[in-house]
Order: sequence, then C-alpha cells, then structure tokens
Amino acid sequence: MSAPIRRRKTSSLIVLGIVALALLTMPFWAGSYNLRLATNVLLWVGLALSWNVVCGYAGYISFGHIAFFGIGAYVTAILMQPGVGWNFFATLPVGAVVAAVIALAVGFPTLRLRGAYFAIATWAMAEGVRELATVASITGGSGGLVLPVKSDDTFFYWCMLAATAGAYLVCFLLLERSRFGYKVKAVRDNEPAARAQGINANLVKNQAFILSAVIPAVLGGINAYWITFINPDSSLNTILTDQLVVMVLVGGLGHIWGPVIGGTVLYLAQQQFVVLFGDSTAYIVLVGALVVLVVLFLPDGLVSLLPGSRRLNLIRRFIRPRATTTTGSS
Amino acid sequence: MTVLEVRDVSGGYGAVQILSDVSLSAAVGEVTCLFGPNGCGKSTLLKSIAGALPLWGGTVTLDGTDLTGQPSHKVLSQGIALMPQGGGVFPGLSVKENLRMGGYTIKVRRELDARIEEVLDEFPRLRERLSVAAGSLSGGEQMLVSIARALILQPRFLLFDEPSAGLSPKLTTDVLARTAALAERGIGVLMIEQNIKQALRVADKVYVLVGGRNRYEGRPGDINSDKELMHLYLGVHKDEGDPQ
Amino acid sequence: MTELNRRHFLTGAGLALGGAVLAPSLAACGGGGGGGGGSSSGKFKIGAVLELSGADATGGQIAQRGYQFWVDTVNKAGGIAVGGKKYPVELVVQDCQSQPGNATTAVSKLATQDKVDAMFGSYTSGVQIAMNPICEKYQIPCLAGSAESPKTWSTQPKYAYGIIPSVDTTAGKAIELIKQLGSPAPGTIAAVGVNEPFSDATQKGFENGGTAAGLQVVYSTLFPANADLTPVANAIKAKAPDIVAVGGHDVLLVDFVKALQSVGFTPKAVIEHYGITDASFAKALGAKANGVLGIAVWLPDSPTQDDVFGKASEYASGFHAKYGSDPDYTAAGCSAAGVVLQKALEKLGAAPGMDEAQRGKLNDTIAATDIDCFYGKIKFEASGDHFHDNTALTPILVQIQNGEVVAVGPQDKAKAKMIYPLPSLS
Amino acid sequence: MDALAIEDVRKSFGGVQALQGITFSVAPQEIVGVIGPNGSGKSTLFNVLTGALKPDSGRVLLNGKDITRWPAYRIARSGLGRTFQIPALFENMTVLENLLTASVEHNWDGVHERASAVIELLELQRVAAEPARSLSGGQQRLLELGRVLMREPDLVLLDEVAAGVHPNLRKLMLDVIRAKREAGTTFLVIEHDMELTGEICDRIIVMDAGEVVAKGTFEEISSDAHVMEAYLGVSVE
Amino acid sequence: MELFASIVGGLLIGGLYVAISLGFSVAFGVLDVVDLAVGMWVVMGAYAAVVVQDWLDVDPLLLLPLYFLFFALVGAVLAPLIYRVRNNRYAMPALMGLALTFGFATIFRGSLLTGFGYTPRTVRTGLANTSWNIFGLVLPAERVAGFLTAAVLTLAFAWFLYFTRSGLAVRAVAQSKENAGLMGVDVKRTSTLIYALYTGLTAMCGAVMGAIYAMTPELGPRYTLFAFFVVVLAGLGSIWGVLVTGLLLGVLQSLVSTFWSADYTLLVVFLSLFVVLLLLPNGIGNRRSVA
Repeated sequence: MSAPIRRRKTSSLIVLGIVALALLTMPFWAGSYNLRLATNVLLWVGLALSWNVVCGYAGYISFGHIAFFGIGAYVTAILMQPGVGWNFFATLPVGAVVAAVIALAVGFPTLRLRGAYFAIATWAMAEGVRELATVASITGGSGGLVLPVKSDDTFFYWCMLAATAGAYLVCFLLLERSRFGYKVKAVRDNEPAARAQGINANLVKNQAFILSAVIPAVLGGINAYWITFINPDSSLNTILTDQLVVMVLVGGLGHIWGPVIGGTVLYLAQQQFVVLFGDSTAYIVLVGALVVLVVLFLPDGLVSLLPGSRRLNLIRRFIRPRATTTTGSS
Repeated sequence: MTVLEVRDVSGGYGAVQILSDVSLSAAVGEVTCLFGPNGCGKSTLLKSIAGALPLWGGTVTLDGTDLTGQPSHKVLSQGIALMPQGGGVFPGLSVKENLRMGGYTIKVRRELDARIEEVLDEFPRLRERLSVAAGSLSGGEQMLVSIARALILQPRFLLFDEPSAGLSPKLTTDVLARTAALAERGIGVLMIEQNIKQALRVADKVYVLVGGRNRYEGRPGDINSDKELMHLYLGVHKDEGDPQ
Repeated sequence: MTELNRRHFLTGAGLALGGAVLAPSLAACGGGGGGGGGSSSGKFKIGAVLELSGADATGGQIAQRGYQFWVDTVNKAGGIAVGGKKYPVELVVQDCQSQPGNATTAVSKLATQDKVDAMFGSYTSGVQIAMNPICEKYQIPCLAGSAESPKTWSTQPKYAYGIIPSVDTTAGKAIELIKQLGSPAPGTIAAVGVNEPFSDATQKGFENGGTAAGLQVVYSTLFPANADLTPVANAIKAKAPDIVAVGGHDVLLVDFVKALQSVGFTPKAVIEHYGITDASFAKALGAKANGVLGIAVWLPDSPTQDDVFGKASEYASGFHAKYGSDPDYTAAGCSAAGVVLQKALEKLGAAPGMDEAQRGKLNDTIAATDIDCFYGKIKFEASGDHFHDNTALTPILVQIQNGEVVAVGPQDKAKAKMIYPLPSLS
Repeated sequence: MDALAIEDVRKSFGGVQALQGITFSVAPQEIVGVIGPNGSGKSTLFNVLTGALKPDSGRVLLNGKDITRWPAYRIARSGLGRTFQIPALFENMTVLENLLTASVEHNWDGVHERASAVIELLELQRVAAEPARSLSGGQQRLLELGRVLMREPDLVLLDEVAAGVHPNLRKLMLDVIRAKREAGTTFLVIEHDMELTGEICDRIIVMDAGEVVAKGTFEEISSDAHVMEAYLGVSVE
Repeated sequence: MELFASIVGGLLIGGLYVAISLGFSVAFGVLDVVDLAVGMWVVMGAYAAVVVQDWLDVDPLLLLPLYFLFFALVGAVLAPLIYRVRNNRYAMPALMGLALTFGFATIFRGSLLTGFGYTPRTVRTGLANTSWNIFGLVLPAERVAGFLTAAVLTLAFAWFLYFTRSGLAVRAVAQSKENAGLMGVDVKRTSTLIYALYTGLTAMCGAVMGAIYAMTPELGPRYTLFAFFVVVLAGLGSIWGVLVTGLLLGVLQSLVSTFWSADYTLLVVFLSLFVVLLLLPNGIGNRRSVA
C-alpha cells in the first residue's frame, strides 16, 4: 500500500519508459537483420501474452492456441490473393472476427467443464483446423498460399509493434486495471464464490478466451504478409503452441510481465541455441530441461526474480513442503 | 496400561497454523472425548496423530514409542487407526474391498480373509452386502463399514472423527454404544463428537479445544459444572445443562 | 560496425526486457555467430538457408552435402578463376528449422551481416518460396538445387533459379514412359500421395500424366503423413488398377509396398517418386523391392560430364569417398547449382565482395545460363509457370532390379529392360 | 412481502431425498437461524437458494420475485449474498482484491474507499496485501463476511460464519450483523453455535432428514423435545 | 466385405489404443496429473525396438518385457518429481504438474531427435511379410500380433487392478489419497508404482505400434492426443469407457479412411470429439471432472 509499493511502481515505470524508447527508435539504429529479430520477438511476446490471458488469468489451458494464429494468417492470405485483392489492413479485423467466432464455438461447450476437457477440445480444434487447411482448396492445401510481396522490414516492425503493444495495453487495462480482470481472476480462483458475487462465470470465461484468440489472429495476419508464404506446417503446427506454453511458464504465469520476459528471453535464447548447436536438435532438450527446472525451482517463473517479488518465500516453501497429502479433495 | 501421549503439538494446513501446543493423553480401555467448536482443530489433531498431516512441533508417543512425524502406514502398524469424518469409505470399491483396504497392511491373504470373517461375524448386516459398492449404501451402513474396516487390524487405539455425523438419533445412540463396547474390549478410543450430551454418557475422559489450544481437561461429570464452557464453547445452553 | 550494433542491440534488449541476468550470456553468444569480419577477404561468400533441423532435416542435410561438396571441390582446385586470379569459396549455412518464417530472417542475416555474394536455396519448396522475395529485396541471386514444387516458380521469382525440373513435369513423363514400355499396355492408374507439398504435386503430376497418356484414373487420393495405409491399399485393391503411382518420401514408400502386400494386391506396375533410388529402399524391402519403378533426373551412370567434377560417375565416386554414400539426384542437383554459379561468375569476371549492381549483373548472367554439366543440360525458362526452372532435363524411369537401381527408359538412356508386369508381392 | 419465501422445495440425489418439501419464509430485516444435525439438508437448502443446485420441484421467491432455477450469478445480482461453510475465497488474489471483486457486479464507484472501510471494520489491515490463501481460518471467515458487506445484498445467507473465529472477532462479527440488520438487511443463518443462534436469531427453523421439524423462537425451540433429540441428542425418556 | 474388413482392421488398431489409454487413465486417477508425455512413451518404446533391431539379431518384438522393465524404471525415477510438484502448495499445482510432464515430453522429443533425427523409422519384425487369409479377409500378422499383445496387456493390467493387493491400493488412492493413506497405503510409493507400470505398459505398446506405423519423434503429440481423446471421451476414470472408446477410435479411423479419404480421418475424429463433448459433457461412462 505504501512506500515500497510506490517505489516498485516508479521503477517499473522507468523500465517501461526505457523499453518504449528503445522500441520506438529501433528502426533508426538497429539495422534490418536486428529489426527482423525484434519483429519476431514482438510476435512471440504477443502470442505468449494472448496465451497468458486464457491460462494465467482464466486458469484454462489451451493447447490449440496456434490455430488462431493460423486462422488469422489464412484469412489475410486468402483475402489478399490475386483476384480478391483486399487491402492488408482490412483483412486483419476479418481474421480477428473469424478467430473470435471459432473461439466461441469451442469455448461455449467446453468452458462449462473443467480444464481437461477444454485442453483436449482446443487441441482437437487446432488439429482439426490444420487438417481442414490441408485438404481445402481455398487454403491451397498442403502447398500453402503465397502472398503479394512487400519487402519493407520497417513497415512490418511497426505493424507488429502496434499489434503487440496494443495487445499488451488491452490486456493490461482489461486484466489489471478494470473490473473485468477481477472477474476473470475470481472465476479462476473459485468459481462458485465468483457466481455468488454475481459474476456470470461462463460469460467471463468465454470473453477471456475470445480476447486471447483475437490477438494471435491479428499477429498471424501480419506475420503471413511479412513472410509472404504460409502453409499448414508453418502456421498451424501444434508444436508452436508448445513454444507459447513454455514462454509463459518460464516468464511467469498470470503475471502481466511474464510473457514479455518469457517470450523475449526464449526467442533470443533459441536463436542463440541454434547458433551454438548448429544443426543439432539438442536445443529442444535444453528447452525441456528449462521447463522442468522452472517448474521445480521457480514455479512463478522468471518474473519472480525481479526485485521486490515474493521469490524467497516461494523457494522457502519449496524447500520445506508442509503438506505431504492433498488436502481439501472436495 | 497402554497410553497414547500427545505433547505440545502444533500443526496445520499449508501456511495456516491451526494447532498450538496441544497436549492430551488417552488410555486403552477408555473413551476419551474431544470437544470444541467447529474449526478449533480437533480433526487436524487426529489427522496429525495418525500421520496424515505433518506435525510442525511437539511429540506423539504410544507407550513410550515415538510416533512423531511417522507416515500413516507406520502409525497404523503401531496399532492406531483413524476413522475419518463421514467414515471415509471408498465409494467406488465394494464393501469387501473396503474391508480389505482396512487390512491393507496385512500382507498374508489368508490372514486377512480370516480377520475379515471375524469382523463380519460382528457386523452380520454387512455380510449380505459384500459385493455392493460402498457408495450406494445408506449413511448408517457406510458408518458400519467404516467401523468394521477400522477393526480389521485389531488396533490398540481408534481415533474417531465424529462417528455420529449425518446419522439419525437412533443410529447415533447405536454407534456410540458400539464405541463404548470397543473400549470395554480393551481398545482405546479417542473420539471427536458434536453430540455432546450423548458422548458424555460414554466418555471416560474429556478434552475441550478452543482456537487450537487446550481449554479443558477432566472427567465427564465435572464438565457439567463448568457452565461457561458448556455455554460458550460447546453451545449447550444453560437451560438444558443437566444431563441426568 | 555491424557486430558492434548487434551486440548493442542484444545487450540493450537483454537489459531492458530480460533483466541483467540474461545479458552476459547473450553478449557472449552474440560473438559466436558472425564468422570472419568484412567481405573483402578475397573469398566468395555463398550463403545457404537449409532445413538442418525440424521436420525436413533429412533432406536439408542431403542438400547441404551437395552444396558443400561443390565448395570443397572448387577450393581443392584453388578456387573460382576470375580474371586470371583464383578466389576460394566460403559456404555460410543458416538453419531455418524447416520453418519458412525463420528462413526469411536467415536470408536477411546472410545479406546484411555476412554480406554474401550469392545464395543457395533450400530443400523444401515452402522455405524457398519464403526466401525468394527476400533474395530479391537484397538483390542476391539464389540457386536452388532442390525445391521441386511447381509453386516455387509460378510466382516468377526474379532472383531465384531451380536446377531440378519441377515434379509436375517429371512425374507425368514417367507415366507416359510406362505406357510405352509396358506390354500389354496398362489401361488404368491409381494415383495417391501424402498430403504435403512435394508429394501432393507428385500425385497431381502422376494423375495428369496418366490422363495425358490416355489412361483411366480409377482412384486418386491424398492421405496424411503417417496415416494407416491399409485402408488406402484396400481401396486401391477394390479398383484393381494396372499402375499404382505413389507420391511420398522415405519410409512411406516402403510402407506402401508393404501395405499393398498385406492386403494381397499386386498391380502390374508400382511407381514411386523420390527415395527409391536411395539404397535403404531396396534394403528395407528386400526381394519385394524388385520391380518397383521410380523417377530420377540424374543417375551416377549418366553419360554427362564437365570440367569441375568430370564424369557423372567420377562425381559419384568422389562424393561416396567423402560421405560414405552415393549421391542421389538432389545432392547432385545441389552440386550442379554450384557449377552454374561458378560458370556465371567466371563469365561475368566479378571479384568477391560484389555490390548490388554487380549482383544484378550476376543475376542476368545466371538467367542466361545454357550449359552442359555433369548433371546434364541446364537452361532456365524465361517465362511462364516454370519461370527460372530448369526444364531442359529429361526424367529417367528407373527400376529396382536385383537390389540395384537401373535405368529402364527412355530408350536412349535405358540400361535394362523393364520388368513388367510386376511379380506377385505376396 | 417476504424477503424470502420457500415453497415446497424438494431435491434428491440419486435415490436419497435431501430436501423433502421445505416451506418457510423470512420477513424483511429478520434474522432466522437454521439448525439441524449434519446431513439434515441445511447446506443443500442453501445451495438451492443460491442457485448452485437446481431444485427438483417447488419455488423460491426473493423479494416476491420467482428465482427458482435461475443461475447463481443472476440470483446473486438480484440481491442475495452468501458465505460458504468452507471459506471459498479467491485464494491467489489479495484480501483487498477479494473485496474489490465482490463489487464488480454491484457498485464500482468509490469501491476502493469502501474496501478500505471494510478492511478497517474487520481489522484486516495487516493482511490487506496478502494473498487470501495465507489467511488463518478465522480471518478467512471475516473476509467472506467482508465480501458480503461490499455487495450490500438484501438477503444474506451465512453458513457457519463464526466457526473457528476468535471470541473477540466473533463479537465483532455479531455487531456487524446486527448493524446491517438495522440498516435493512435480512439474514438466514446456518449455525452450530447455539449461543450465537440464541443471541441474534429472531426465529429458528430446525431441520432433520431433509424436513423442517420445528419453527419458533429460540426459547420455544429449546423446550421442544423433538428438537432436543434431533439436534442435541438428548433422548426423550 | 470391404466394410467388414475395415471394421476388423479398425478393431485391431483400437486394441492398442485401449492398452495405451488404460494406463494413462489410471495413472491420471492416481497422480491427478495429465501426463502430456504419454505419446512420447509410445514413441520411445518404438525407438527402443528400433535400437534393438539395429544392434541385435533378434526380432524386436520378442524383447517386449525388456522395454517394459527399462521404461518402468525411467518412469519410477520421474514419478516422485511429479508427485512432489502435484502435492506442493503452489498457486496452481494441477497446472504445474501438467507443465512438468510437458517438460519431460520435450526432453524426450529433443533427445530422440538428436539421437535419431527426423527420418521416420519402422520396427521390422519377422511378422512383416506374413498375413492370413480368413474367408477372404486378409489379416496382416503384425496387426493381429499387436492386437493380441494389447489384449494380453489390458487383461494383465485389469487383473493387477482388480485382483491384487497393490491394485486395490491403486484404486483406493484414485478415490481418496487421504483415506488410502489412513489405511496404511504409502501413497507416494503407490503413485510411483502405477506411473512406472503405466510407462512400461505404454512403451511396450509403442514398440508394437512401431511395427505397424512408421514412427518419428514428432509423432509423440499425436499419440498424446489420441490417448487424451480416448480418456476424455470415456469419462475420466472410467475403465469400461476406455475399452469402448479406444476400439471406437480405431474403427472410426479405419472407416473414414476406407470410405471417404484418409485425409479426413483426423478431422472426423476431432469433430466427433466436439459432438460428444456437446452432448455428453461428462464422457461416455463417467462421474467426475478434474481441473
């Protein structure tokens, strides 16, 4: 409430300012390769952010999140095909709407149930969407779609920055600074109690899921135009969801900074792993080991290493487990 | 005489401390009753003794054998069985399987079957329902299963967590009479009971916990004279305070 | 300068976003990736973006060997002769983890950080398609020794070239050859394939080739990779076609023959694309492999040669000595990409460290390529759906005979008579 | 008009009749206690009233409005607040956030001021920034009451709200409840604590085996032999 | 005839799905953690057989018990970690348990890729070239062997659960850890036991699976999804449900690829999942749902 909290707020504002300044001036000093790296970092941070909404805040694991990314990519690609020829910016909202509708279709039956059902249903959705993209003709089948070329890295950097920063801001305002955030977290922590406060739990969960589905759709659209080529393997690969999961867990689940830190660190680390290990797949082992270590020793993720967190308590709690049997099995 | 000794025990769930320096002793052949308002830590205490919850401090000994911090199966092998609140039967297992679980620590199948037979002789009603899932029995029958199950191991001490919970008055009387009979057979009974009036009839010794601490210790006859205790903590109104 | 920038960026990003924990490790790593300084080192720097990890790693590594073998051969000879001086070649390989998205970033790195003079293309078409615009943006010519999907060329990439004819042309011609050689002539065909870009295109090629050759297409389907093949085999059995044509890779081809065998169906001919020329195919199937047909655009015993590698057979034995396995037509195609580049550089007479204008000229020179090398004739299309693809090569119909891959058609290249009809599989 | 009217509510699980036709009503600003042995159906009744369970038959009227089979959140919004027998807090949220959350569907203006006031009233200042899961049992019950205060419902269902609460805090709780009643709130209270029941309840309803077996004032109930047997275990001899 | 052949083929594969899902389901009930590594255990079993086939001149299917022992051992080492995470007082222990097994799966996948690459591998057995023709119905020997193995394993596992002392303990723990503990069951050891049994069982099935389908390390998630699919549709914790759903999955897959297109198999499987979740939210034979 008092001094230490205010100090923490000030320091995080300073960090935010530095980050914002670095991001806004980047195209003027970074060079095109670094700009591409940064664009990718932004992409992954944005994706991780969206996954954090449904898992970290709403407490439901979505194993199919990459589907929304792919849906956004395909909508943009289809609408920009020669003969359709939409304006790029006009395609993004369409992708978002399609993703939202599909999220609702999946969320409506399964968000009433507990997590395992939702997890499997989202995963199935992702595989289903991928299959559909592989067999349908409008998506170009397994061969994928080629988009019109626009080779302007700065343009895509700005697009990605706008989308990710926008997503961050929306998430921050909705989840940390508004009633909606309290509702979402309340439903996650105790659904019956949330209902007793007049919260429409099912509605809130669906809203959170839709929010988390819209973000990747927009990012997917931008990414498709940037890469100029998409196919089911690259845009709808469920392995990519795994990366999101890892990023959020490593960064810090349910924390607004978690995906930012996790996404940045892991994307850059993975790039370095590839450099370090060349053509080896050993980096996958390292990523797995990282997850195991984080779960065992740093369950609140890297954010808990930030100054002023409850890290020590957590570590202490781990070292001295008190309850050896599960309690409250009700 | 065999005595279960609890000394200065503290404990709780997770970060929440519930028990603070609780002490008591219970002897075989006696019914020791534990009273106290809801949330005072009675169940926590029994679970801590039985090894289902870790102790934060203090000691538990049985005849001088230190049981402090021993896991459930070790405590059980020393002859202390806990009957959890509501009976704790496994609803998806048959009655027979529930009884078998009661004798889980008996590794020889024949020996176990013999014990089950013995207990079934004592609870003939259960014999007809051996292959029925325990979850489909009535509350009273479940309680019988639970008691029968606890007896399979022929324990020296039985810890009862509210045996009368959810039972009709008649069944309550029945169950409490059984506990008294158990004590007469030489088993030590340590029992939590909400049903104070009835429990006092079978009790040999009484403890009252309030807020996770010892509040009263004595003989059942004496507790009635402590009007404040009866009134404030046990919810027994002064107007009907006279048991006789 | 760029190295410094990069380190700044990484350190800055690390500090700002990841906190001080990460920065030292990243800065330390940052030094590892670059490789020797500027571009005026007197070496031609050739970039390559390959699928060294990820789903298509096997093919990516085959392609890498092809490119590397050319580099080693050239360097052993002292380098590429330009204006009386020989410049050695350095290959800078970037792994794209089989993801088109990563490939674009990798091209960007090769162009701006490593300042390569030219590029080699990827194994898969998807990655190549994503690379093309970036190559064009930086005006770096890119020679692809694999990338057989027609989609790669229909977008008319200005700076990319394909050494191998796209699969829709080769697959069709192969069916025609079977029709000519088989007696009694086959009348029906079933064309199936895995639903992934290359095999999809192969399957379409078989189907269209069948129609063009006057065969009746009685069954046509795609199935997912790793599908249960028995139902597909059963469905084929029900139609009893004369020819079964399969688009796929590696083990799938083996499994498909096994599936046909397990349902007890033997067509008159089985043709599969890409992979049966690999020794592992015959080994895995043993006697059952006998008579299975395939397509290649090059074989180690092809009667072709050049002054870089010598005869095709010499190329093959050199390759075998180095890698312990025979080159297939993809590895050889990648080596041939090197030859094309070498010839163009020699013709242009440009020294390493080319600027944009010089690279533009190099591009024009490559576009005008018309050579005969150990791989055969190479000449790129200048327009149409196969823009910049080398369609000058004629496909060879090959067959496994007694565990060996033998050319059976067209007649001028045939080394043995085609076994037809196929001996019973069961 | 009654604050709450329950008309012949029945509910069974499998073959077990948990509620066998419950009928009673609560007048505005009344405090009514519900007592009965464990398993007598009190908690089931509460769950039906709050919408957590749907009754098989019967009607529930809140301020004259038929709320039978409404979803829980809608019932809550139309003026019903509750506490849970096992405290049901938002355990990863802080005490303050728990209180704020109670107001999200009610009245967001000045919510921070009201939350501060509630924290002060319930003496939770020291733990305001702690996650709810680290509270002691008594504090958790206080926080549950605090959430009810934040929502200012017309009718409050308290389920053993004073269990495990230190006597001093219990006195505080009772004062709060009385003050709210004076301000117009109606209470329905499940309680084991007879003292608390006797002290604050205007009327008592005794349940046993899913039925209402007696209704009346505390004095009437205490002298009812049937109740004594069912609840206090005094057999009638 | 085609229909009949398709159904029989589906049932043969479905048997393996049952065996895999059964262990997964019971381990889930006992540990309260969905093991996301289930598919990787399948794949690792197959690769173990591939290694054996490369090294030794023995039919890889003859060494099934060896794979069981080896992977049971690995499982026994990992189980205490899962138990520890699940029963710690983290903010969201169920989620963290899931994340832990996800980490395991990733390590396995990376290790296999590093060791064997992406190239698909097939377990080659002496049965590969045999098939039996029964009234015109061709039964590939591998599949029949696979089904028989699965049936034996399923029966053995069911026998363990229903007719042994440890099996009784497992079922008791699945219902209530606390009460089982009070009966003298060492819950932690039982968790380790069941996890080890499950990993061994699954890996054995994987070895058989590897003889029927080509395997790549990338297929792990696919099998995880199948196991998950079966267990969820069966209703969490329902053993009979697993039996029915596993066979159904096999038949459904087979029918679609015979009469429609193999390309739509997964799509149909996933759509049917949705329909079932909509109509029977608690699964085909079930009682409880878990976070």
